[in-house]
Amino acid sequence: MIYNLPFIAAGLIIIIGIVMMVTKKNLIRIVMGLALVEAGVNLFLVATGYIENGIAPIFTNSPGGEMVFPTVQAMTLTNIVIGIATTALLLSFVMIIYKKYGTVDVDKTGRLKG
Amino acid sequence: MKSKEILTAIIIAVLAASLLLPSALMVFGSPQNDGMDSYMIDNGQDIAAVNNIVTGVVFDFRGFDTLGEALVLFTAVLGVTLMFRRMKEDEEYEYE
Amino acid sequence: MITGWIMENLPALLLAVPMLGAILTPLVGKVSEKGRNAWVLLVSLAALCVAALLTNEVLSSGTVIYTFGAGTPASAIPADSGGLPFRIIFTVDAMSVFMAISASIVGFAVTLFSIAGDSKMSGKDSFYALLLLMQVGILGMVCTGDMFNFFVFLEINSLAGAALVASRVDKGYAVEAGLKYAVLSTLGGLLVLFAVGLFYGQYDALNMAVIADSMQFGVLDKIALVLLLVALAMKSGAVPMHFWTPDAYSMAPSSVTAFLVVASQASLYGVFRVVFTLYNVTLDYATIGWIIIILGVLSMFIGVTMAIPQKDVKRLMAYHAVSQTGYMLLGVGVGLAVLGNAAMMDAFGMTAMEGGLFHIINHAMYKGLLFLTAGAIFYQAGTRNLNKLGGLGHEMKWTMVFFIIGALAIAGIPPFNGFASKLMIYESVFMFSPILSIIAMVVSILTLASFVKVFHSMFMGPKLPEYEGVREVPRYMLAGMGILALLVILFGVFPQQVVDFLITPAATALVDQGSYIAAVLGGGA
Amino acid sequence: MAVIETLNTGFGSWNPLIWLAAFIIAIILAWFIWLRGESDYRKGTEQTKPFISGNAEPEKGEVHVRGGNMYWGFTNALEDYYERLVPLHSGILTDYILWFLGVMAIVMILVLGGGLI
Repeated sequence: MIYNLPFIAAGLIIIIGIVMMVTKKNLIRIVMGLALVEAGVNLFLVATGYIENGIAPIFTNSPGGEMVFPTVQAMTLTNIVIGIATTALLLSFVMIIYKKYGTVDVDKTGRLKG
Repeated sequence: MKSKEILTAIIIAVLAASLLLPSALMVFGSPQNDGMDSYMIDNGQDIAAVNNIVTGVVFDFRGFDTLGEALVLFTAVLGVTLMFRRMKEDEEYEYE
Repeated sequence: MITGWIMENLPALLLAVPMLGAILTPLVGKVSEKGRNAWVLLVSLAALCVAALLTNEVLSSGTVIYTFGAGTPASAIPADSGGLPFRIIFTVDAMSVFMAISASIVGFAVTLFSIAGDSKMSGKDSFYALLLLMQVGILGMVCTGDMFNFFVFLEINSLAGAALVASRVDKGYAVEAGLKYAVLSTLGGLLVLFAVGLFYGQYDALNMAVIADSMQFGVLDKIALVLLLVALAMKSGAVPMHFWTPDAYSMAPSSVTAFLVVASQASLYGVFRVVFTLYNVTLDYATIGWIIIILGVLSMFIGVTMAIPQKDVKRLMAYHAVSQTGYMLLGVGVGLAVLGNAAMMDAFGMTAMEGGLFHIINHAMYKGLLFLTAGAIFYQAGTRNLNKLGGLGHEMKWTMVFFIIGALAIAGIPPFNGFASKLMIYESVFMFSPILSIIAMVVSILTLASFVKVFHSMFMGPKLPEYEGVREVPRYMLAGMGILALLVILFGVFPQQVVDFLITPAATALVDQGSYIAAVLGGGA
Repeated sequence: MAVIETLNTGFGSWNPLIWLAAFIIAIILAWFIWLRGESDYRKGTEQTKPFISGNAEPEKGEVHVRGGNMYWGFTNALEDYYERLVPLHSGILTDYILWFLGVMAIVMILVLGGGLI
């Protein structure tokens, strides 16, 4: 039906995120790339537990039939919160860097070297 | 800088291939079932007393992960407050 | 009764103590500053006690299993699980307690040092809470037997670490270092999670023992192996992925840097755990072993040569930390490369692994000590620049003695602990490949050379007028350094006892995949 | 006694206590020699001033050999090596990410291609 499309989409989102992280010059975009990688990993996790024509694993008013796997959904929920926390901390770092250095260009913020 | 771009492209290509390889090898819609998840679905109502199995997994079976998740959130909050604190006069070190 | 309860719940207490301590620290800090210092000290001492009890328990009566949320925590497969461990299980074996005890000792010494050493800093409530959270992350990583749980603690570890690195803003430099650390370790963590997803998709399991039991080493497992191996090796600071290490180590407060060494070693533990427990002989051990050896040799050599021209003392020590990580990778890599060959394993493989593991705890002690002395110098002199420092030995005699102990230990001079583990690595690696052993010795000599430079430019020379007011550091800082210095000497004078008591069980636990699986799943695996 | 403290490396052994004893004896010897030194040495007099053939003593800061001056010869001899190595530590986050991903790509090729070779 939709043969393996979610896996391909997850892989593509991760790759887009990685490309963004290594080609963009703006620190905020790098953090956004990281958020994209995270979204891709989340999609991959959820997709591993799907059963064809499955229903959500909720018994209340359940129409009956096979249920999709609950563990990966729980893991994804956990990872979403972790991702939000990480992104918030990273963006606050970028804000301080902008305040102190006056730039968010990745080439100009590399002052620790050698 | 030309060679660096080519190198970047090669790295991205290899990684893309290896991250897309699972999509060719795994079958979407019929996951491997060694009993863990079906057991949770079958017995989750008895063990954890929930109708929503995902809730049962998040707060009971894998509740310790949820505690860890709350700690990550706590860590990030502490980190952000540490970043935006009011600093003392001569606290910062002039790095050279 | 209470002792029985404590003994039963040791693995949970190991995490619960610093966790609760971290959550209450900002509250206690609101009441009084002195009270908060005492509280943090108390919590980290309690964590050390729990770790010691757990070490004793595991080494005397075998692997401890702790299941969260089951009827009886000690049951490997809980009664309600239908024969499968679907709850989160802590599998604490000899290797785990080995890492946990070394992390707790360094954690206590660091806290003691930091009470006085970071007194000039603002925002210390959050600082101490983050320090304890980082300890939670490290201890969780080394004790857990669940892949996703490992990822969660990895994230706690790296986020707390990044926030602590950035904590002294230092006109933006520290924040830059923290950003680099956070971005790289988050990317690594996400790739680890992808690998966890691959395991789940194949085996419908998250428990390490279950995954290890059904490991096929197909293409997907190979991808997962590479993701885990490289991401965790990056977090442990192996060349050529070490670039964040000098930045983060040099810009963090010194007490944090000493603890970051342990955090990196927790990732190193992750590499070893994945390679030995999850895959063991199913993987192409010669290839992976050689990859780890090459990473180790590169780390040793590039780390030490980059250290020699540095002028910031903590940056120099950070490059040495990279270099010493190479020894651990080399020792364990040699052990891995001959894993399937029982004769070679008996001849030198086990000794190489024991040397590599012994080096982990030795490195945590002496490198922690060195970073703390650098912090003491920075506390008094106000600079870390070797071109500006000089003549401090006249006043800071104890700091100088501690520095000498640490420097001789890292250079592998007997009778300090660095020599014992390096000797084991040299001799066993020589049997495997003489050239690697010679490189390791050359690196050791270069290490000594660069520490002679540091010693001379910090402590020797005439009293300089700009450091007229420099005095010995406060007692708390000396006590923190003293604990580590004492351990450096003790481990150096009684190496065989330490090896017998801690290291050999750890190496055996690492290699013996079958007993790990049997401890969780029961019966013969 | 000797057996307990000896570290077995699998090929030989090493006894740290003998080393320690030698260490302590050396320190005692040094202390003994130090004790036999000049007895008319007085602190705070002109004896403690450095003697530079009657010339005025230079500033303290100029006498001290700074850290940056040490191993100049070493780094200069290995200039080619350092000229290649140091620029790699460029301080730019993007480069660091690329190194990480690059190593991952190489190891991926080695491990996945291992079956083909």
